[in-house]
Amino acid sequence: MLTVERLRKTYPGAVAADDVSFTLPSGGSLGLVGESGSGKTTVARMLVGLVAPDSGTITVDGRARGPRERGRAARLRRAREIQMVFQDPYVSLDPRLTAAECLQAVLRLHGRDRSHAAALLDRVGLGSREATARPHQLSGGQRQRLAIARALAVEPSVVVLDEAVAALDVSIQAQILDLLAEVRRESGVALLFVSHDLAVVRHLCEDTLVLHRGKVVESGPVARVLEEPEHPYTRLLLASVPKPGWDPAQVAVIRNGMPSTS
Amino acid sequence: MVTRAARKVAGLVATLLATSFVIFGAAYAAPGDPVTFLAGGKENLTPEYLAAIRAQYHLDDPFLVQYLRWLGDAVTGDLGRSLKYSDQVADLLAARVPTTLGLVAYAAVLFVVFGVALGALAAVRGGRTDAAVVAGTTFATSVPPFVVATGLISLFGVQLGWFPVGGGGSLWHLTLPAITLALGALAIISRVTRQAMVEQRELDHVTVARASGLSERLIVVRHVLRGALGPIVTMCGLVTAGLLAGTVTVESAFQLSGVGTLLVGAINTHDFPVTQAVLLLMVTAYIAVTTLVELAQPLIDPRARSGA
Amino acid sequence: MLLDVKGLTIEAGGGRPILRDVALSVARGEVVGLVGESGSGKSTIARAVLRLLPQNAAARGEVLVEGADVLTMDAAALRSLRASQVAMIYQDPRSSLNPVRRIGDFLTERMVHTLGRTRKEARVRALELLAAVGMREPELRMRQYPHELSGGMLQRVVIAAALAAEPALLLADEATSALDVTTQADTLALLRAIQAERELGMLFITHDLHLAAAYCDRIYVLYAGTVVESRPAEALFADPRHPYTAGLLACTPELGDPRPIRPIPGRPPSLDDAFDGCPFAPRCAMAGTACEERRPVPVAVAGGVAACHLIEEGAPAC
Amino acid sequence: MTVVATLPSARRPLGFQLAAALLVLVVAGAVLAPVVAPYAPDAVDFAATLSPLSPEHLLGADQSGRDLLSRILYGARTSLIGPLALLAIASVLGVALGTLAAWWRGWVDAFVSRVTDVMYAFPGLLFVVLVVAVFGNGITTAVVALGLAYTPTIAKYTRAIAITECAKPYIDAYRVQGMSGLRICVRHLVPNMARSIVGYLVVLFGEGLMSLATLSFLGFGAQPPSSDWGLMVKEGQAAMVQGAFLPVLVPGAAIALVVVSFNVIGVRLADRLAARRP
Amino acid sequence: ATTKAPDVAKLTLVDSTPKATGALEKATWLLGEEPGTLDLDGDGGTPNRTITSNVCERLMQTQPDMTIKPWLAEKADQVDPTTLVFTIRKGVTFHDGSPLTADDVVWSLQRHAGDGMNESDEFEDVAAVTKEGDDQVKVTFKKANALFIQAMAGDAGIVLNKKVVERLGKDYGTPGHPDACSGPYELGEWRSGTEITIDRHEGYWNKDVKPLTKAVTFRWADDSAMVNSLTTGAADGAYLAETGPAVALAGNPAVSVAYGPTTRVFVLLPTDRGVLKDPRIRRALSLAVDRAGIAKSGFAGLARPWKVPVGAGAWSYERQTFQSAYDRLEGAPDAPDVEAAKKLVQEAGSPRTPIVIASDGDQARSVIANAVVDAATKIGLKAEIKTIPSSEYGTFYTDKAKRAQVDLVPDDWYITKSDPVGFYDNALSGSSNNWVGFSSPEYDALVAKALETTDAAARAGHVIELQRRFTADMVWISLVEVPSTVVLGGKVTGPPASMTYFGYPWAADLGAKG
Ligand SMILES: Nc1ncnc2c1ncn2[C@@H]1O[C@H](COP(=O)(O)OP(=O)(O)OP(=O)(O)O)[C@@H](O)[C@H]1O
Ligand SMILES: Nc1ncnc2c1ncn2[C@@H]1O[C@H](COP(=O)(O)OP(=O)(O)OP(=O)(O)O)[C@@H](O)[C@H]1O
Ligand SMILES: [Mg+2]
Ligand SMILES: [Mg+2]
Repeated sequence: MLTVERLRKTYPGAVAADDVSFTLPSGGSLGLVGESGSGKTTVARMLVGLVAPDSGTITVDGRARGPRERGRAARLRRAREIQMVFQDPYVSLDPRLTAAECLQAVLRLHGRDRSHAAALLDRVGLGSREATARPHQLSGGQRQRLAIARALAVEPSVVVLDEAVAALDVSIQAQILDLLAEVRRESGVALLFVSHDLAVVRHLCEDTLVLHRGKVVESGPVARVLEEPEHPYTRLLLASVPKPGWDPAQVAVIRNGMPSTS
Repeated sequence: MVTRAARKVAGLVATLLATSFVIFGAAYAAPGDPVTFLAGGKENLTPEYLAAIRAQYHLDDPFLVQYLRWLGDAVTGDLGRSLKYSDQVADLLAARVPTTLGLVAYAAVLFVVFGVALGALAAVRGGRTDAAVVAGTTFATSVPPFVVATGLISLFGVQLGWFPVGGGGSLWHLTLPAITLALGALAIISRVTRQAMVEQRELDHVTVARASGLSERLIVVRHVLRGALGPIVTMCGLVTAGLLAGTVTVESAFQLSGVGTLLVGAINTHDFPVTQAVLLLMVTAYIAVTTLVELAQPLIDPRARSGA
Repeated sequence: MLLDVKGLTIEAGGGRPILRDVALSVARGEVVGLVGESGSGKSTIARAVLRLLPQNAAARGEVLVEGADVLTMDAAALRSLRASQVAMIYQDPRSSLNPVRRIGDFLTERMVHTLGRTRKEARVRALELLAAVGMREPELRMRQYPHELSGGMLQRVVIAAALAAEPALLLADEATSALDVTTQADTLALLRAIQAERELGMLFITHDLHLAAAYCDRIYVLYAGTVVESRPAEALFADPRHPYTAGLLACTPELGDPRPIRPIPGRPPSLDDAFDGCPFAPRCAMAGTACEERRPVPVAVAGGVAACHLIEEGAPAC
Repeated sequence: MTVVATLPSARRPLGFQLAAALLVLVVAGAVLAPVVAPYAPDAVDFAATLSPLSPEHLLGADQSGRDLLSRILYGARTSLIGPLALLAIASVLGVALGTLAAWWRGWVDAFVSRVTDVMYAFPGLLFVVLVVAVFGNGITTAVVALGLAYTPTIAKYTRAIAITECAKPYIDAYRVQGMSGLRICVRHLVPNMARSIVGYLVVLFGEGLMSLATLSFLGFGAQPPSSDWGLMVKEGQAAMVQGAFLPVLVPGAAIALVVVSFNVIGVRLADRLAARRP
Repeated sequence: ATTKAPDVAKLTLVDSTPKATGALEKATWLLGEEPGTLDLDGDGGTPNRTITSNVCERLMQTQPDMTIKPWLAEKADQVDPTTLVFTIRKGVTFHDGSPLTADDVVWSLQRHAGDGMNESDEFEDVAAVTKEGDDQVKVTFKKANALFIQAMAGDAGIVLNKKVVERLGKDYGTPGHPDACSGPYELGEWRSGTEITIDRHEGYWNKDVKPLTKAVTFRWADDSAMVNSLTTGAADGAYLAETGPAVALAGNPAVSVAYGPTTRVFVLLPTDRGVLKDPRIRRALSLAVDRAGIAKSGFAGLARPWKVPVGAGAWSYERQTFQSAYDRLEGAPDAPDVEAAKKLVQEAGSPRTPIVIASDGDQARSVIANAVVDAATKIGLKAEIKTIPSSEYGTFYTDKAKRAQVDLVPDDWYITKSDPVGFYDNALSGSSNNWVGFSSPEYDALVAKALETTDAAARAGHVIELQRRFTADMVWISLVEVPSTVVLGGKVTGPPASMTYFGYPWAADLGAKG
């Protein structure tokens, strides 16, 4: 169970996250949505410790995560709490390592048997041919599968996925979404899914959280939030999604009716 | 913009101080008593002579005080007296700076004009022209200046007699040295120009310009070359600054009496006051030129005007 | 027909042509969608309309704009076509503008150098255009540099520039994909308004099937350089005839419809993958032996055409 | 300063092959000098003074009648080991400093950058000249000083690519996995930069060779009777007055050819690297 | 293609080039490098002397035939073996118009004798220099020195304008400051790094001397630039220290090259540091070294193998006697005698310590150094070369520590005095140039005796004996003799070809061809 309380992060000239709180139950799935610059990535990176929050706490299974851990054991324990899958599969893999080596490196680091690599690859639908391939020999979808396998290798409680399907073709995106749902079902890992695509979040997640300019404007079960949005910003987001009979001019009307937040 | 310039200048001063410290401190890095080092290989070291050196360098003061004195003197133009030439170092420099500056300026004109032209030609024409320019410039950067110098002297000076060999002063005298000095630089500039233009040409906005029906000539001049100007100007500045040091080799090879030959002579005769002064001068000029180039960036690229 | 592409084949080395036998048309006042996954050749089609072909590419077929073949016209005609008949809007507005030149220069340059206007006229016209695309303080914008404007504003500038020459045909290549959903809606509304007002023909390229359906009159679905299906938007959605179109629809999550998605197996083909038969056959659940061996020819289906053996067999041409 | 410009990938690799072949030949010549050289490098034979190309002296002989071919072969040793040593010094220091600066940023970066700036402020060979002025002429001094002089160049280059590399999520991924910074740098960051750095070093090698030869030419580097190529040019100049060009031409051409080869190869490596980057 | 080297045996040596008759507005003369200073007490380098000889005058003056005659001194009287009285010529004026006085002479000689001054060694035997009346200067000696009078024709005899030198202080001799002398030319402009001009002094005191050339501009250039400037007419002449350019110019119709008598010989100066302390090793090296080869390679043929440390230019008397004595000498063959040398080395116990030979990388010295390495290797010794910057080469003569780094120093050596006696004091026990520690009371006595002997034949006998003893022990190892060389452009003629240009106002003889 991941609990985030009053997380805040400012950059010179921008408040990237402000008073962000939420909980993600074990095995649950939470979608983090919002427009570009709303602070989604910042929150995700704070969770895994790549960005130090200005204030606020992050707790996993009752244990608070400090900003920086000293010592190998503490680092590894932290790593087993939350793992991450990055947006662009073309740069998130070490170009020097083959798929198998990539997994073996993680397994070795965490003192697990290297033989798990094959099983993990199989788990994400990669075969022995892909195992010996380096990233540049893999397609985007295959790379993202490998990235997921790498995150799963340490058997984390939570995996954070930052726009993990945004760079992929629709047909591949669907495959990855399927894979994620399956993994969650089978291993009970909790997913924090960051995306700007409401339809994808609607499809994959149970709960959702809408971010606007660093602040949480609305949260709750995904069906409720997307079908009966309370906050005008959520409504704006929804109205902006193209659908049959959609008139983009209407969006401007809704926007003009929105209270300014800044 | 103004604070940016101020910060740059402050950085310049800091770098200058640090380098002058290195130049000054070098005498102390030499094994043995600095006074013997500073006296160089001079014959018959009399006590008076050593005392004079001690006085010139204030060797009896604490190190930092010595440095500040020396720096103060240097700033006011008192660079001491040469050991080889009994003359004032400042006078020696003053007599040689014009040759060196002339040489650098001449070479700079040559490499900027021909370097940019060749680079642009290669980028625009492509194909054979490009291959020829690339091969030519690769070769040009690979022949050491002193070999080029020797070749030019023997061909144009001795065999054909078109150019004077040795002596100095006139533009005519400086031509072969300037060509030698410019050759490597020209290669670098033409490559940078070519590279920058090729990169620019592949940018979307150039395609957009082309798709809007602008003529190719206009696209090359207004968009490709204009966009490539930043790296070209930067490189021209850096290379010009680097030429200052290049004069050491070229002047030696052509027997031009400039700051470079003065430096080589000073090192061979252990004339440390001259060595220090020349180094200080060259480093100062180098830093000044590179800083100027950096300060000129915002004029070329509006993106550099705002932000850090 | 404003734009009529016939049998366009573009080869640039690689295992198969980038485009094979593409037929496509856009009429005046019509918004035509072009959808397909990455690498399917959407941009290549748009660029071919301006004869901006990939390096070392060989093009066959015809690209007729108002009846004139772009692929064979002389340089002067081509420049005039680019200057005044066809305008293009690209995905990333930031990279479409020269970062070291002012917005004003961007707008006036083409008017001065391609349309022969005077500087003054061009300036006046540029201000008008900026106002027309809904930019406040056009005077200020003219003096600003691209990095001083947001992505949405820049896309408006690009649209303004595209309108400068009163073109008849607008090519919008992922014109809004780089924008936020809300900004995208604004920009699309603007484009639609302009298109309707000036009766422009528009080729609207996107990889978002839902967007194409909501925005376009007619849609071409591209797969591996071939048009697999072309139908009116509604028909295509309600009743996709080509298995690829159907697969795309089934695998795209939809907001209002929480049904599980069904992914298409395999991956989109790269240029190195060559096919003897139907390019979609390797990923097609219904593919038969004919699909592997023979290239399907487009057959007429309700409102358009589709290129699939299964249709040939099941429903003979109507 | 060095510019690694990339060339169009459509170039014929003929030049590359020639360059590689030449380098192999030179290295083999240097290694096998005692076996293949027709004479000892210092063997004086006054009967052969300024001999032109001849069967006895394939590349002629210098003022002292020393066989130029033999001197070139033996000279290849100093002329190749010198740059190698200086690059070894410069790359160990430079890569360490550059990586350090890129990884820790903040004040470490500021400090390293300042130091390299000061070193950078000595244009070209001037830093070496200062060191030589203080510690005396000689190939060892020249190599060490040049090594130090090249350090900031490599540090800057390394820092730049390390910053790009560090910005790639795969480095973040290692951190998220709980790997220590040191280990990421040493085991993953540096190896991933190795290709770029080695490509850069290849070009620098040519430059280093040229710098060392220049120092020798100025009298600061290798000292007689070494058959260092730069020194050979210097010594050969006296022969030009007497109308004999071989003593300058032969070592001059040797330097030029080897440097060209390194540049051709370096540029091609840079090309390949550029092509690899998406 | 290599220029064919001339055959030295066929060269005619002349004292002077053909006399000039025409006036010349201006001539350009080349030097090997820029002078560091024109104060010869500070530095007496070749370029410094070549210029200054026209500007500054000495008590005595060397003539083109290498004899000396009184100059600023009207006469020099050897009152007794340890007293010399100079009578100062009247009517001599310095360039600033002030008269030259006995005070200036005394002051000048004392300056030359001062600590650290370049010519101070000439004054080692001098007890005092005093003024005797208005126009007489008396020099008293600690012991008899017949060569002092010769030295007064050199830099040690320069008379300076006391007032001017004292006023200028450290600046005397540097660019932008006037000279302090009385010669036919005065220092014009010195553009540091570029050129030095001397102008004819119209108020020159000696109306018998009428320089034809109004101004002489000195530039400096290395060998190749020198050759090119001379052939293209950019320069009018030069005295050549290197023979390479001479060879290149000898065949060129645009210039004339004249060779004059010299005392200059290339020698090897051994030190007592290592194996060369043993005379057998020195003799062995002398036997094994290839003198003909050195002459050919190092000097492009413009040198001849030479057995003694002084050139034939010093044989200004008893020439035949000197020549036949020279011919009889052994131990320094033209062609190497490796077998004999090997034997000597074995006798000396075949030492393994390597011989370190100094060189500065210039052609002559490096050819010599290489030839020595070659010779040493052939006779079972080890040898290596140590390179020293040219500018530091001179410190071997002054710096013991520097000497301790090497075993052999190749150098060229000349005496400005045209009597071999002037040379052989170098091997006296304790002489500063006797690095190898040669010590022989008989030799020392013989030098003293020769110095006092006025009869030419008798003195020649002493000299020949000194020469025999010197070469028997190879205090220095002689290699080759190189003639003095002057190159003149097509338009000019007149200056001496002999070595006198260090002290004789040669530019006063320079003029246009008739
Ligand atoms: N390293 C940084 N330095 C300064 N500002 C930053 C930094 N990282 C993010 N920001 C700012 O913080 C805000 C939130 O950025 P963040 O990347 O978290 O947004 P996001 O929701 O992930 O956007 P996107 O959908 O574009 O990825 C933005 O205004 C951004 O400019
Ligand atoms: N200049 C070129 N040279 C060679 N091949 C090219 C060139 N431009 C595009 N291609 C290839 O042509 C194919 C079609 O490219 P195109 O850009 O038209 O696809 P797209 O449908 O627009 O894709 P995306 O959705 O990614 O923009 C791709 O496989 C691409 O790699
Ligand atoms: Mg983000
Ligand atoms: Mg595209």
